[in-house]
Amino acid sequence: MEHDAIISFQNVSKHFGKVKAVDHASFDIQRGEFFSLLGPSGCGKTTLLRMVAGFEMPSSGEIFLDGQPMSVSPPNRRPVNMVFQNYAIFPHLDVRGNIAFGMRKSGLSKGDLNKRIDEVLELIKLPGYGSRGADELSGGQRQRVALARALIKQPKVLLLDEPLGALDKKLREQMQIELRQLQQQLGITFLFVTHDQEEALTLSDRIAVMSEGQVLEIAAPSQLYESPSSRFVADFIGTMNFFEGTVTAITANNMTIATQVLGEVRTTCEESFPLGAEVWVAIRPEKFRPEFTSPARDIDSIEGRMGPSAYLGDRSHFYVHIANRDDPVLVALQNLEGSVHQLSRPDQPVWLRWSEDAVVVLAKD
Amino acid sequence: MNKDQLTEKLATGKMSRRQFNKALASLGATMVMMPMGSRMALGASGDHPTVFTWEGWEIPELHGDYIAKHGESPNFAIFADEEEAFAKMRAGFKVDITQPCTYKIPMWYDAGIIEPIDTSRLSNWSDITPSLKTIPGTVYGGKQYFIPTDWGQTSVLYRPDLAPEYVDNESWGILWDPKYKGRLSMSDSLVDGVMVAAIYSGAENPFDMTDAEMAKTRAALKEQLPLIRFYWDSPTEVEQALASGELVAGTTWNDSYATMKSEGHNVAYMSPKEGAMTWVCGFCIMTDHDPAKIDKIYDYIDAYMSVETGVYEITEYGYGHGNAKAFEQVDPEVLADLGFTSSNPDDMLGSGIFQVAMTNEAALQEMFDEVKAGY
Amino acid sequence: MNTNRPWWRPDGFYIYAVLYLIFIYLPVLFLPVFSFNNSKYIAFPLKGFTLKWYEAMINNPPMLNALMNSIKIGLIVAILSTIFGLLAAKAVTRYRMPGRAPVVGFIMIPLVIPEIILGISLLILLSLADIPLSLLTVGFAHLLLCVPFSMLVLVSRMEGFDKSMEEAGLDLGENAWMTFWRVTFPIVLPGIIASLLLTFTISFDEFVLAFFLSSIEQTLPVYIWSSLRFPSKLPPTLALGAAIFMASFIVVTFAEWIRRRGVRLDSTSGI
Amino acid sequence: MNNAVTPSGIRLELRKLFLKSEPVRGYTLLSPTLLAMILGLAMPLVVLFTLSFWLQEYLDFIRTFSLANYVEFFQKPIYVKLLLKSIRISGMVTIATVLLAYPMAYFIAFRVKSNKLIWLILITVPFWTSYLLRVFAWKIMLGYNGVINSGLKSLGFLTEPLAFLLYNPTSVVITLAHAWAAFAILPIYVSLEKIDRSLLEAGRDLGENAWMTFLRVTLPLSLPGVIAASLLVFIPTVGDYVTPSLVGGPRGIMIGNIIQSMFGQSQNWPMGAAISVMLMFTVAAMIGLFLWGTHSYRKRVA
Repeated sequence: MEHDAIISFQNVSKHFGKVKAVDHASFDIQRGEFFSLLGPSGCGKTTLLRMVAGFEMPSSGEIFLDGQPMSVSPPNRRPVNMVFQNYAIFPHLDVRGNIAFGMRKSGLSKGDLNKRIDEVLELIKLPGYGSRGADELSGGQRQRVALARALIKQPKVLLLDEPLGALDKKLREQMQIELRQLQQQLGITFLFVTHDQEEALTLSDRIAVMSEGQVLEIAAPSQLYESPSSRFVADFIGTMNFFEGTVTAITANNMTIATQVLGEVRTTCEESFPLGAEVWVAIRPEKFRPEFTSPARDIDSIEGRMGPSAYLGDRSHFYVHIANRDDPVLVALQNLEGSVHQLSRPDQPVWLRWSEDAVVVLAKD
Repeated sequence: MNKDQLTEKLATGKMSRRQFNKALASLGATMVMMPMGSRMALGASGDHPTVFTWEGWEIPELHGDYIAKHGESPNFAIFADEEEAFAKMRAGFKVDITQPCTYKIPMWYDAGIIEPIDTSRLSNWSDITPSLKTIPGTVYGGKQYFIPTDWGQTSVLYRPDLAPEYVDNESWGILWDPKYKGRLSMSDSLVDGVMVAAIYSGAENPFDMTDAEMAKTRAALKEQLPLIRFYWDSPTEVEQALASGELVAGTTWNDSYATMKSEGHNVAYMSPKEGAMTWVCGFCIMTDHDPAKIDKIYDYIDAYMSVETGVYEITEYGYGHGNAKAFEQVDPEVLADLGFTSSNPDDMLGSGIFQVAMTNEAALQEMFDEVKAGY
Repeated sequence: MNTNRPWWRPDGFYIYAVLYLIFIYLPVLFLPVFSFNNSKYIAFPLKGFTLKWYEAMINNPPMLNALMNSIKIGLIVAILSTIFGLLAAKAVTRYRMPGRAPVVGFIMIPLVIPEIILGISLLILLSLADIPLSLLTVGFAHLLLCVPFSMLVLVSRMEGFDKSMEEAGLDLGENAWMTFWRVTFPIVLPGIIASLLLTFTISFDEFVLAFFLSSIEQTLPVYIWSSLRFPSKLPPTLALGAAIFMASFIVVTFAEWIRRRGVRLDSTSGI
Repeated sequence: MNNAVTPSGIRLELRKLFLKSEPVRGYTLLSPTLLAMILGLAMPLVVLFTLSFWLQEYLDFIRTFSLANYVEFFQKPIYVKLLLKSIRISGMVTIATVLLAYPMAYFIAFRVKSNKLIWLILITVPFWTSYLLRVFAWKIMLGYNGVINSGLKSLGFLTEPLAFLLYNPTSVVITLAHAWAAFAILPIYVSLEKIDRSLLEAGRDLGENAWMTFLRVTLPLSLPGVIAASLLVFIPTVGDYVTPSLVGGPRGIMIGNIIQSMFGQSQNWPMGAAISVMLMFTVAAMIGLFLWGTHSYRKRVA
């Protein structure tokens, strides 16, 4: 256990009958972190969160919260609070009643409590909404009330279970910013569950990617994106073009991989692969630079033909057909100068170039 | 906190949970205590015997001597009919005294739930009408198992205005008269219902029928079924329907006649040419009575046998009483109004068909149920 | 939905509701009518006004005693069976439990078992255990009968009421009991009230079990059933029924009056 | 090091177990109910089943295993016929009661705004008068010189009272549908009440008319209540014997009357028990079928 870990999972597993919802999870979350659990639905991220909250108990292993083992603590005795996916606003109480719910034993006088509630209402930008009933609130407002209700308890960790899932895109983006600001302002550890990789990248200090009950990788967003450690992670975070290859040469700083599609690919070598290892060569769509004239050197580039394209506003996606490969390669380009039309002529020959450090090499298993 | 405050606080929502819990707890405590409180208020204490009887036969006027001697009434448990009472006792309900009718005594004797009664301990025994003391099935090995105290008749109560042709031709047959289809009723029981059909169909001894007589009775019941408006469970039903004109005729006990007459309804009570039925009810002492209460048990039965009780029962309920002297105390005119044709109970008793135990009640009931189900 | 429709232009539902009320009230309203009728027999034409049945009712301690017994048993049974039903409903709707279906089926058995058998077998059981019959034994039998009713009503309420509400209560620092009291209870309150009303009604009107399991203390249905033997006892009983009816009506009206004077008590709780 | 054997250690372990295991928590909650039920029900069930395999001879039981009662049940047409008749009548009662109750429950749930409790009590108050008195009240309504007949007569529609109003299966259905009204309204109301109003509005927003919203949103969501109501009405009425004997007329007997007479007049408890067992199984099977049917309906709609 690291010194400043607020939450420490130690060999935590959870079985529902024969299904392993969480399989031997061991990792720490640091104090003050915005930490996300990311994965497709059913990967065990919500179960992990609910175990922190105390709604589920680990089948084996132990969760430490601020150094204390949690296996004998019911949910109400844990210094954490949760924002539920559907907000779970109490229908029989108004906004003020909802926010005050957890403060029964706070020892605050009525006046002080009201002042606190007003402050929190201010914080979530709903001043004057105190006497609204639960059924008089919009989705975004409910979300804020759920947040306020948890935050007023000043938890050591705030748990958020896909809190933005039910909001429309615009509101979601706004709430993302607010959430991030709130977290920095209050300095509370946030443990955030989402299946939306973009959301996780935007918000988090660190992300744990989960699949089928296992934690695959824990890293900062940029590292996760730029140099994922497995094909699953690379595929799940953003989009990725994969090419099969074999390691043919290794020097101190460089590795050469022979691929059928891209030819010889050189890359800076971070991880060590043995000579002759079967690997995946992965390149992000935006790392390709399309050129319409044949480059001087044929290394780090490949010739193809323009396929269909998609205009996405800020950027465009192009599908480029390459010899020896059934699926087209995806190339993303910022629409900097509106030069899209020139590129999007079908069947036009195109050369895709990449730099050495854009290449990610992943083990093939 | 008094009640008004409670409501006020509840209504305005000003009551705290703690207060509410406290109020709830005290309410709960009060309610748990309430059954005990009311029992004490009733005054029935543990050293009195428990009498298992019909509703209406437990009133203080019917056991005045007991109250005079012991200051209060014994305990009463009430049944609506003897079958349910028997089932309840078979399942383990323990009482000291019961008040069944004669036709049940043999079965209860066979079941071993009643014990012989020492008549020498009953001061009023000598006043009991002699013919009631020897009803078949109530005496075993020379020992009295049954003290007869109440009797009456089962016959047809009818509306002479609606069925004038029966006024001088009183017969059970009115219950089979197709003219009155849908306006007739019979008791939903064996002894006051099926036995009527047995008498009507000419069974020699309705209470002990041969197979052929059973078949004839069944045929009579089937014939009657479409004519019947309903089989009654309580005299109230049949009297209501006779009063409203819904029924023209139905079997009843003689007290129904007295009640309806006194209410000014135009009804007549038959003395059918085939013979009316006479029922006799009275007391049994149960084998699992509390031995410590035996004196009071005899005191109670003796009190019920008294002349005073008899007069009250005759004049107020219109039933006969076992104590012959009681009849002497009642004005013959009053007796006539009540439907007693003679002031000598033996005269009336002699003219009727005594209800005694039916052989094979189970088969009779099965037959009755089948007829009602349409077979 | 059209909430602001004036009362003089009722819509279909309103008309239906009124007709339905007439359907359930009309027969019952004849009880008061005949309780003032000067005749032992309940039949038209009416014979004139009298209060003697009410007098007879008041001077009939066994009947009033039976009434009190029935009210007591009814209240206790309603509260207990609702508590039991609530616990059971929460257990079966909230927890993954092996053997859930057979357990629920078992609790529902009193609904299917004929009352006379339940009565007789319970009596056999009690006499084996040497427990004397009393109002308590009647209450116990009524409890058995009422719990399934209560549970059915409450399960249908608990199903679909979001489990995360209760989790939120726990999460915000309340223990299980306080969470129940502050979250579950207000949300299922309509179900609780329905259950209380139903179980009280069942117990108050139950005859067969009460007959077999009562001793010297009777409940009202047993009293009424056995007193049908005497037609003269029907009108006072009718007066009692009418009095109960009118008293409940007055209590309800009074309660509503109190409520209207008070502040909006529970505008959002659904009741 | 192993502190699991000390008292506090044991407490800790128990507590861990309690928190960890949902079955443990569930059964803890269930335990009071289950305990009462086992105390009060296990014995009756054992009695019932044992009795049904015995035979009666006058006042004694023949305590050897026998299937004779069950054979008799199927051999004599009366039992099966009455069972079917009881199911038919209480099926009609259930349908009538639930159909009549639904709009009323809907009205209280969605149209009544501020005094729902009053409405609920208003609906139960008539049923706090004794059942027997209500039956008499129906006799006043339907009887020979009853309200309907007198009314029609005084209006000149009739010269002779209508006799068919009372003492037949229809009057049994009417009386029972009245008697069990509250038992249908309350559960339906309860399940309608919990429906999120925004769902209904969502239905409307999607361009559905009121009727389609009802069929596709409200009805499926209130189905648990409808199911509860149907069971609450159907099950107790199948075995009822008081109402049929009071308003059903001479042919009004149902299976409950036979059971009753087996335990009373006929003094044949074993046969009564066997009939009861058959009744219980039939009802249980019908409930199973019903629940299965509604379950698949719910699945199809959901």
